[in-house]
This record gives sequence, structure tokens and C-alpha cells, in this order.
Amino acid sequence: MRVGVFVCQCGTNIAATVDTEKVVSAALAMRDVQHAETIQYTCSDPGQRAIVDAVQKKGLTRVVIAACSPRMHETTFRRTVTRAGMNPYMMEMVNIREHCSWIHSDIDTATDKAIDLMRMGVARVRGQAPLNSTTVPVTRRVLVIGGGVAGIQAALDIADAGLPVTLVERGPSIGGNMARLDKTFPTLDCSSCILTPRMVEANQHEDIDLMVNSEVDSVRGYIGNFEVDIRRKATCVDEDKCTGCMICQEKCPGKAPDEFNAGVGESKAISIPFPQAVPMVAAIRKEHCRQFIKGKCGVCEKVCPADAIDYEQEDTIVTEKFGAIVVATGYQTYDWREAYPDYGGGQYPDVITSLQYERMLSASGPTGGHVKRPSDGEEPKQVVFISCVGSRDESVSRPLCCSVGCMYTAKQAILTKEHIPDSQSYVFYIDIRAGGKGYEEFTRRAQREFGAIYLRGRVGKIYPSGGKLIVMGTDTLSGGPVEVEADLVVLATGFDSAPGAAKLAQKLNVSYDQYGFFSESHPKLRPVETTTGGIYLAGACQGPKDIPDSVAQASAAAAKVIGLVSRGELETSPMVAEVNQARCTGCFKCRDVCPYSAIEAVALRDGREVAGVIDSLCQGCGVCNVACPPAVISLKGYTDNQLIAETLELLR
Amino acid sequence: MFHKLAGLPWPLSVNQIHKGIGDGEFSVSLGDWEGVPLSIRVSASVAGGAEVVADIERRSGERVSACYQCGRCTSTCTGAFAFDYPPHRIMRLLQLGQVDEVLNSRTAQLCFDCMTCSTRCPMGIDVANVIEHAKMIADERGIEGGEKDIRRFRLAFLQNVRRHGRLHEARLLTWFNLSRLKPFNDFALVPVILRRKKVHIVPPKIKNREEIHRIFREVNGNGKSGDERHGNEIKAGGGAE
Amino acid sequence: MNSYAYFPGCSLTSSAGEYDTSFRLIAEALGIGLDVINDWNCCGASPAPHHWSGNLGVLLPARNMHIAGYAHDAMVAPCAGCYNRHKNAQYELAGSEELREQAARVLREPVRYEIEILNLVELLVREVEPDELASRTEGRLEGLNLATYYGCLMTRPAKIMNFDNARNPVSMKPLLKATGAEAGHFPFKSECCGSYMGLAKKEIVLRASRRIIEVAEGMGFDAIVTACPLCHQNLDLRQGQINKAFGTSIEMPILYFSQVLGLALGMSADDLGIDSHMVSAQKLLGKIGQGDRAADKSTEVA
Amino acid sequence: MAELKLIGFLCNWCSYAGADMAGTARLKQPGELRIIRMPCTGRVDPLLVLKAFQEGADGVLVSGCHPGDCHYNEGNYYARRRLELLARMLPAFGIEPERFEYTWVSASEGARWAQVVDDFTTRIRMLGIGDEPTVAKQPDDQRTGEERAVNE
Repeated sequence: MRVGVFVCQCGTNIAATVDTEKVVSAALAMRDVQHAETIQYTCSDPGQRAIVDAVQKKGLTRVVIAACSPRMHETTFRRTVTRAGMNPYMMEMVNIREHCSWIHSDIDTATDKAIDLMRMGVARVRGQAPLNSTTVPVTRRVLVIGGGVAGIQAALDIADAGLPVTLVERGPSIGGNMARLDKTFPTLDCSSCILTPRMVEANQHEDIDLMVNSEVDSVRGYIGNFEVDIRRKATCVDEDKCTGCMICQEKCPGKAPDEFNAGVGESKAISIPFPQAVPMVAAIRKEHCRQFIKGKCGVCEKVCPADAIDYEQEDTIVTEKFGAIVVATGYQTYDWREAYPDYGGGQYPDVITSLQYERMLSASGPTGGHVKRPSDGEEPKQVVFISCVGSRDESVSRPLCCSVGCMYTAKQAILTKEHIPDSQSYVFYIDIRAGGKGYEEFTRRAQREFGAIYLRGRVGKIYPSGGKLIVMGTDTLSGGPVEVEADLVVLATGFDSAPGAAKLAQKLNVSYDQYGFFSESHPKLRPVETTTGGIYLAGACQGPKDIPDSVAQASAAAAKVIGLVSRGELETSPMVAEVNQARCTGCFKCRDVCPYSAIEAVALRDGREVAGVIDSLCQGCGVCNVACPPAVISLKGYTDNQLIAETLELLR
Repeated sequence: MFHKLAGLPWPLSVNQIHKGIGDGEFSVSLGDWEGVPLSIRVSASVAGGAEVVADIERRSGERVSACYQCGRCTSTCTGAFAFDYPPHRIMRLLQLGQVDEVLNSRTAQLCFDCMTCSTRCPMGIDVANVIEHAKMIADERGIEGGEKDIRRFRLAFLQNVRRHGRLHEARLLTWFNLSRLKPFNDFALVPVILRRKKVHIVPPKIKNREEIHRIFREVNGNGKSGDERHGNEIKAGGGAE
Repeated sequence: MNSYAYFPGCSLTSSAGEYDTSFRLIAEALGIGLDVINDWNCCGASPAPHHWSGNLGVLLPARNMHIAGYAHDAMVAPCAGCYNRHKNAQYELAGSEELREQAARVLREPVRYEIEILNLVELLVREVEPDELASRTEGRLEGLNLATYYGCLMTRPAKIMNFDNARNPVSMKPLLKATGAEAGHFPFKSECCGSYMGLAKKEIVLRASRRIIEVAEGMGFDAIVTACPLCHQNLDLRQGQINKAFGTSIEMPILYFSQVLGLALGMSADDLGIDSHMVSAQKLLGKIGQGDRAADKSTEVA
Repeated sequence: MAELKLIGFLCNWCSYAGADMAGTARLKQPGELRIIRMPCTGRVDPLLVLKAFQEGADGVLVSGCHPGDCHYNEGNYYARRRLELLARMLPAFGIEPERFEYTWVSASEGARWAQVVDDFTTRIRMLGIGDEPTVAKQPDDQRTGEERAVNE
């Protein structure tokens, strides 16, 4: 057995705290180690060549590379040794950067640790056997979850590449939060003017199957071959029959809250959320419908000219196979009321959120584009905007920056002046975050051309006084407290993950952070991949984002999906379970515990029934390996012997 | 309309930046307010200041560096209008190691620890606690920060407690007022108070006053209330502003 | 009947006598036993912790806790200031061997400081069932809208007081509702009244307190309910000074929480010492049919 | 050589990634712990843990995905059942249970990982070097009924 050890210095990233030469000499002192050297940048071209040369010149049969995290470069170096003519799985990576040099400052500590880890790697690779991966076909259909601008963009890009897409939207219409915006920064484009055509396109695209009022129930399978149950929620309206004439909505006697308008104004129990909705189909919200609460009404059924109403309708489950999944579930605005009693905690009607204000500004909104104080319908002259409500505030466990508040607040200050020329806006901010193209200029315009007064400070308290609101704030630039008498206060609320985001993440087995935003596989280099193969991220479900970023990320995800699915077939990891059938007792404990039902009973020639692994299904978790009483089923690449050898090497 | 309640001249403007007051020193002057120059000097004193700041952080257990100057503390600070430095600026000065400004500030004397700032700080810093410890250090150094009254009041109060074991409000009032030559402060209240039976004329005394004296001795090593230590014993007619 | 060690504190024995009286009255009516701590001493209030490394602010309360600890496992300090100081002292004693030794030196025996310390609202919330109270008050205070005012010292610093929600205290509400009164949203419930600056820096108190009573008046409250003698002094005793200083004409009665419950239980304004307040509560009393009882002592403007 | 020998068995998807994140964030940690990468905590054999103690490990830390977040759906549930049982049995093998910890750290919890390592190491430092283990040596591939119980 001829082992080669390569110790990466990663410039000074490793070499600064780990004495790599010491590691090399320690390696050379080990049994079977025929070659060891340090390399300045192992992942670099010369670095990889050095490995290939050493393997070929010294006829190495196993390689240990002590460098960064295998999660970073394992695939890179597997290719490297393959080029050298070795089996890719005879290479073992040891993490002496993230797990060593970067977390220790003392050279001896770091070096000792690096040596241990290297030795453990060698011990482990000794027990490694060559593995060969097989291929499985990839299903030519893609699931996009979420019909906001990101989901729409991803769906269109993928469908335009000729791949069939199922676009699942929880609500009654696609369009997401963007459809609720009046204008967009920094160009002041009309939001719905640019979004609506895309919504229609998505609906009409022959390769896009649009499912509104639908949610993902459960997900099985793995990259290339997912099987998903989609719940189509009963709306009591036949989608195919409904013409969107809205007579039902007119006549419906049942009042209902207006989610689309963020609670500004009221809606009906049967409704189409907004005039540009896609699809243009009504839906009944049972919890508000008299037919279901009181058991009698039936108005909509009577008035519907297309007789599309069907109170008997029930949820249905559609099961489909997909090769890849794009998650684009977006965000919801932070619910500030509990956390900010000092701002009235929802007690003052004239303290509203930026989204509610957005609906007021929108010509298609409940006030027809007229800005009115909720309390008395008067036109406000003094409007105060408060940034960072539910952002940059550790005391309400929202330390993150919402990344768009500064911009949409500037936008709303500008629009306020346009709607009410004799109005004065005040913006309380902490820092102006205007990183995007044309953003900084935009916030300047708000102040220079539209006369918004920017005050640098966080507001402490709002209280009512003589029909107005007194806003107690600070201007840290002039050094002291300031007060503004306001007719209307608009809170720039931050971003929270969409309701149920964490639940969905668990169904998909993708990781997510403490706010429920889905985690990308690598912050720099794999920004749209998740930790689970075949599942990609687009838009604000990954973290607060503005529209251009969401759209760009959606297209990036689409590109990844197209790349994956168009290949047609997929290499599976050979690190799967393997049964020593000669010694298997056929107790099938393994079958009971396998999460992927990848174990089947196989009849041997002598008639005994023993366990057999279905490679294409096995995902290599190793649960069976532990469950097996006689220890005859083992996970390739993680065999008992390898793990024990690794452990013993450390404890020797 | 937009009105300054803070009592600060509005708007304050950065008048000038002097450079080269000394090696690596420069100072920003923000003009002045009621005779208090609103200016900071970023300088060598940062070095010396750093230790005191570290001391304040250690004693108070608060992280001064965590402050990102959002100013929420100042927004609803009860006394800000009377302070020379509102709370967020105290935090800033400490971040810059400007300890002298802080210890000599009126704020360090006037802040009466209502902790409104602390409850609202988005970073969870107990701002009042920080100022509190600055105040103690100032006291240890006998600094009155141009606010003799406050320290006098506290000492008069304790003096009173030391003597009787309990507070004799009427006596505190008179004594304190005499001590700063304002004998008739709140005088108008007196007849009312009397009529409303709101005071004892005779001071309340506790039995075991010895124990109280032990306590005072314990904290400052002598039988007196420890004013000598700061060389300004309370006596009626002590110089007022 | 649960009985508690009772720490009146200096103000309740003089300027805030009516707070003491009304508290004893309702305690009796509600079957809460109070044993005054024998030979208690001043807690040191705000000045003590500012001097001589602050230990004075620990040792003075330590003596009270020590004495109270003989016979009781819980003590009540109706004065928010005393409550706050004792809690702080307890917190610091728990955290420092050195302080415990100092205390032992003074007291000549190991200090007992674990006693549970309650403020007045805390005590009543614990001892009184809202429904039960409601059944006894017969909605006497119906028609009143009371501003609940907590001030600073009962809830802050949150990590030491851990009483109620420091950002939005609500403890008084259920009991007030049980009296039939309204307790509407009062935005200044935990703003500071100016604390002990009344003598040394009066303008601070006048400004701070003015805003509190002005907002309460603006929002149409009948009275402000407090549980702190210092707040009461600033809001009531100095209300005349405030009107004078700012040319306002606010007339906002300031009642102690105990007085309000007293009224609700049918006690007379005089017995509860409401007549000793600077600001007349006649209008309010009229609303609950006691107007005629107490002869109108119109407010002197100080 | 670090005085104490601490072994960490980390699942590749959550905790190992979390440890990577801690590294990327340069969160300094004590140096005794050596990490062994596992596909899933469901692969962590209680016998492997015992073996480690038997061979003189002073502490063993197993960390995986939070409940419900397992990359393999339910691997960490099996792990939890097995390892909790193991923890209860450790005294029977003459091993202080405090030397063993099973916890959860997600891929985005770098700071939490650093904290876990810090707490665990400090704890073991206080316990000091483990006594001579009392587990009877035995070949890896045959198991007693009792140990079979540990497995399921």
C-alpha cells in the first residue's frame, strides 16, 4: 500500500498557524506513507499537477490531502487523482483550515491538531476500497415553489429552455409581494406595469403548468428523481368555468379581511384579490363565507353566470415526479405590533406599515391612489417615516438589515411629495444603505429635489396629541433629541421568512437559519444551491433581497436546473450500503430503519431470504449499518473498520 | 412644523475642524450651547482613556463597543435637555476614549438613572448602567462637573440618613437649600405640606443607630459620611454656582 | 391568611402617609397580613449607590432584609424606590462573596438576604383574584378611565427586577378592570417623572412630569394611577408648579393604586387620604357618587 | 499533543458545515477536539463511542442536525434514541456520563458550534483525564445482547 500525503499551505491561511513541514515529517514517519510534501496552493493548477506527478512517479495507490474543508474541494481533488489514473474515492481530504488553522492562534496547538487529523486521514484511507458510481435517469420536469417575481422568472427561464415546469402558488394569484407595490426604486417604474405581462406570460406558457391555491404536502426521493405530493386546496370555484366577471364578489354579503391590501380596506368572502390577478379566478374563503359559517346563503351560486360555484369541492392531492426543485417562497413583512409598544403597538390607526402605505399609493389600491389617514380620511401633510422597524434590532431578535428599507422609504418619501405637493416628509434613519446601481443618487434626490428631511436617529416613542402624533426621535448629527408632529407615521418594517418556511425546509431537507431563511450551500460560490442536491433557491426566501437581485438569482437557479436536467442522467454517489449476504441472518432490521426503502429481500440460491440494497435508492446515511445486529451491512466509505481505525489512530 | 424641544440650538453645525493640536490630534467643534463647547478631541488621550473605558466596561459588564449610535437612548431620555452630552454621545465619547469629557460632563452628574435608555436600546446595552459607573468614577475622583448641587443633594441625603437611620424629609429640604444658599426653594410648598400633614416635625429615629454607623464606617472607613475624603464636607453656605 | 414583612420606607411615614394608610386599609380588607419590619432603616434610595463604590446602597437594604428574614420569607415594599433598591442589593449580595462578608461584619452575623421582595402591585396581583375582587367591588368605579402609570423603578432594570414586561408593563390592568374602571392604553406608562431631581434640578422634574400629565389629560383620562411616592410627589405635589412654569392649567388627579382599590371596595376618599393630595379628585369622586362626601378642598396652587 | 483527547462525530450536512462556518468566521476555539466526519449521526454506532472511551478518549461529542432537519429525514431520530440509551448505560461501563454529549448544530450556527466546543472542552477539562476504562475488550464484529439493545 503506497500512501501519499499532501499538506496545503493555502498561502498563509494554513501555514501561518500550522507548521506544515512538521506535518509532512510526521506523515513520512508513518507506515505505508511513501510520499509527503507541502504545496502552497493545492487547488491551483500547479498544485494539482504536483499531486498527479507524485502519484504517477511514486506509484501512489492512496492519497491524503490536508487542506480546507472537503465540503469545499472534495470534488476538485477527486477529479485530480482520477486524472492521475487513480480511483477518485481513494483520496481522503483532511480539514486543517476551517477546523484548525482558522480557529486556533497558537502554532503548537494547531500543528499538533493538524498532525492528528492527518494521521487519522491516513488510517482511514488505508481501509478505503475503490468505488464506482452508477448513473440514474433524471426526470424531465421541474417544480417551482412560489409564484412571486422570483418564481415566475425561474419558471419562465426553465420553460423557455423547453423543460416542462409546474409552478405552485399558495395564494389565489401569482405575483407575490411585487404585485402589491405601487412603484419600484430607483426608476419609479410602475410595479404592476412591468410585472403583469410576466404573470400573464407564465400563465399562458405551454410548458408551464400553473397551480394556484396549492401547497407542497410532502417530498420524497432525491436529486433527479423527486416525488412530490401537491395539495390543491378547495376554493369552491371551478377554475375552468370561472370567467372572472366578479359579479359574485359584488353580490357577496360576507365581509372578509383584505390580505392583499395588507388590511387597508375590506374584501369579500368570495373574491379575486386584485384586478390584475392571474389566473383571473374567484375563490371562496370558507372561514368568512356565510354558506359555511351559517350554513345558508348561496348568493354567489345564484348569481354566477358560468355556474362555477361548487360548495362541495374538496382538497385534492396531485402527485408528480420532478428532476429538480426551485424554492422561491419569498418573504412576509415583519409584524411589529408585539415588539414595539413604544410605537403604539397597533393602538394608533395613523401608524401604518410601509406595505399598507404602498397599497394606499397604488392607483389600483383600496383608496384609489389617494393618501388618506385611516383615522379620519384626511390628507396628511406631515408624514414621518421610521426605518429599521424589526431590523437592526437585537432586542427584538432581528439584528439583520432588511436591505431594502432605506430605498423603499426614499421612494415613498418621493411619492408622498408627488401625491401631496404641500406635504413634508421626515425620515428617521440610522444609516442609509444604498448599494445598488443608481440607489445612492435616488436617496439624494429624495432629499434634494423632494425636500424630505432626513434625521439620523432611531425613534423612541410615538404618542397621540390633539389628533396628531408626536414622534420623539433623535438627530445624532446635530447631537440631540428632536420631535416631529405627524399626521401619519409609516414604519419601514423588515423582512421575515414566509409563513411556514421552516416547515417547508424540513419537507425538502434543506437547512435554514434562525429566521427561517433557507441557507445556500456556499455563501460565495454556490449561492443558489442548497445543501441538498437538486434543490435550488431564488429570491427572498434565502434572505432579504430587492427585485433585481431576486430576478437575477431566479435566472441563476434556472441555469443550474437546466444544466442538471438537460444532462438526462446523473452520477449517483457510490457511497451506499452493501450487504455481506453470506453472513446476513435476514432479520431485516435494516429494512425497517431505512428512510428510503432502499432495502429489499433477495432470495439466495439456497433459498435463504437476505437483505439486498437498491443502489439507486440508497442515499448513504448509514442508519442500517448501525442497526445490523451481526454487523454485516456496511456503508461504503464509512465502514466500521475505517471509522475504528481512524479513532484508534488518534487515541494511539 | 418641526420644533426643537431639546433646548439645543437648531440646527447645530460643524463649525471647524482644527488639525495638529498636537501629535495626531484633531478636534471637531460643534459650536457651543449654554457656554458648553460641544466639541470632541480625538487624540493621544484615547490611549489613557482606553483603560478607564475598559474599567467602566469591566465594572458595568456592558459592551460600549456594541453601540452603533442609533440614538434611540437619546430620543426619550428624560434629562437630555439639561445634559451637555445626551446618552448616545456619552457612549460615542467612551468609544473614542474621551474619558475626561465624560467624567467632567454634566450628564455624569445629572443622569438620575431612570433607565429609559436601557429598556429601549436595540443592542440591549444598559446605557444607564454605563453612565452610572462613569458617575461613580467621577465621584471617586471628587469631580462635580459644574453640577455641585447634585452631589451636594446626595451627600446631604446620606448625611441625613446617617444621623437618623431614616430620612427626615423636612430637614433634608431645609439643609440642602441652605447648603446652596437657596433657602426658599420650594418654600411655597411648605404651608401646603404642613396643612396636609405631610411631614413630621420631629425627626424619625431608629433604635439601633450604631449599626447604621457601622455601615457607613464599613463603606468609607470613617465615622463621618466620608466627605472629607473628597475634601468638600457639607456645610451650610458652601459655595453655590 | 398570608402575612408579609412590611417595609414602609421613609416617604410612607411622612410625605406619602396616605399611601401607607390606604395600603393598610385594603390589605386588611383583602385579608393580607402585614408585619412592619422591626427597626427598619432607610434603604439609601438613589443617592446611596452613587457613593463610596456603591456598597452603601447594598448594606443599608441588607440590614432590612436581614431583620425581615427572621420571621418571613417574603417582604413587601410599596415604595417603588425602596423596592428597587432592595432588589438591587439582593442581586449584588447574591453575586459577591465580598459584599456578603462586609454585611456580616456590620450585622455581626451571616446576612440573610434571600427573602422574596415584592412591590405593591406584585403583591396584590399575587393575593387577589380579579374575579373575586370584581364580585366585591360591584363595578363601583364604572365610568372612570384610569391611566396606569408604572414609572421606572418597579420594572427596571428588567434583568434584576424581573417584574412584568419592562417595555410594556400591564400588571395593574386586570385588577383595575375588576373595579369596573377602564384602563386604556397610556403611552407614558413607563416614562420617567424626573425622579429625585425635584430639589436639585427642578426643571427636569417639571418638564418630565408635565408631559406625563398633559398626555394623560389629552387622552381624556380621569386620573393617573401610580404605585410610587416619588412619582406621586412629582406629578401631584408639583402639578401647581408645573402649571405655573408653563402657563398651563392641567388638573389631573394622581391616585395611588391602593387608593383606587380602596375606593372600589367602598372605602371613603377621606379614609384613604385622597383629600391630602394637592390636586382635587372631586370631579372623579363625583363620577362614582362620592363627590358630595368629601368636602371640596380646592387645590392650592403652590 | 493536546493533553486531553476529545473526539467529535459530526454529521456532514449540519454540524460539520456549522463547524466550517465557525472556521470561516475565525471563531477561536479550544484545541483538544478532533472531528470525524460522518454522513449522518444515524451512522454513529454506540459501540464506536464505547470503543473510543475504551481506547482512552476523555470525551466524545456527537453533533447532528436539529430534530426535523435531518438531511436523511430521520437519521438523527435513530441517533437520538440510540445515544440517549447509551448515555444512560455509560456508568455501567465505568464512564462518567458527563464525558459524553449529544447535541444539534445546524449549518448556519457557526457561533453556536464554537460555543458547544468551548462548553464541552471546559467541562472535560474540569473532569480531567479519564480513568482507565473498564469496558472489556472484544472484537468489533461480535456483540452481546445488551449491546444489541443499544442499537435499537
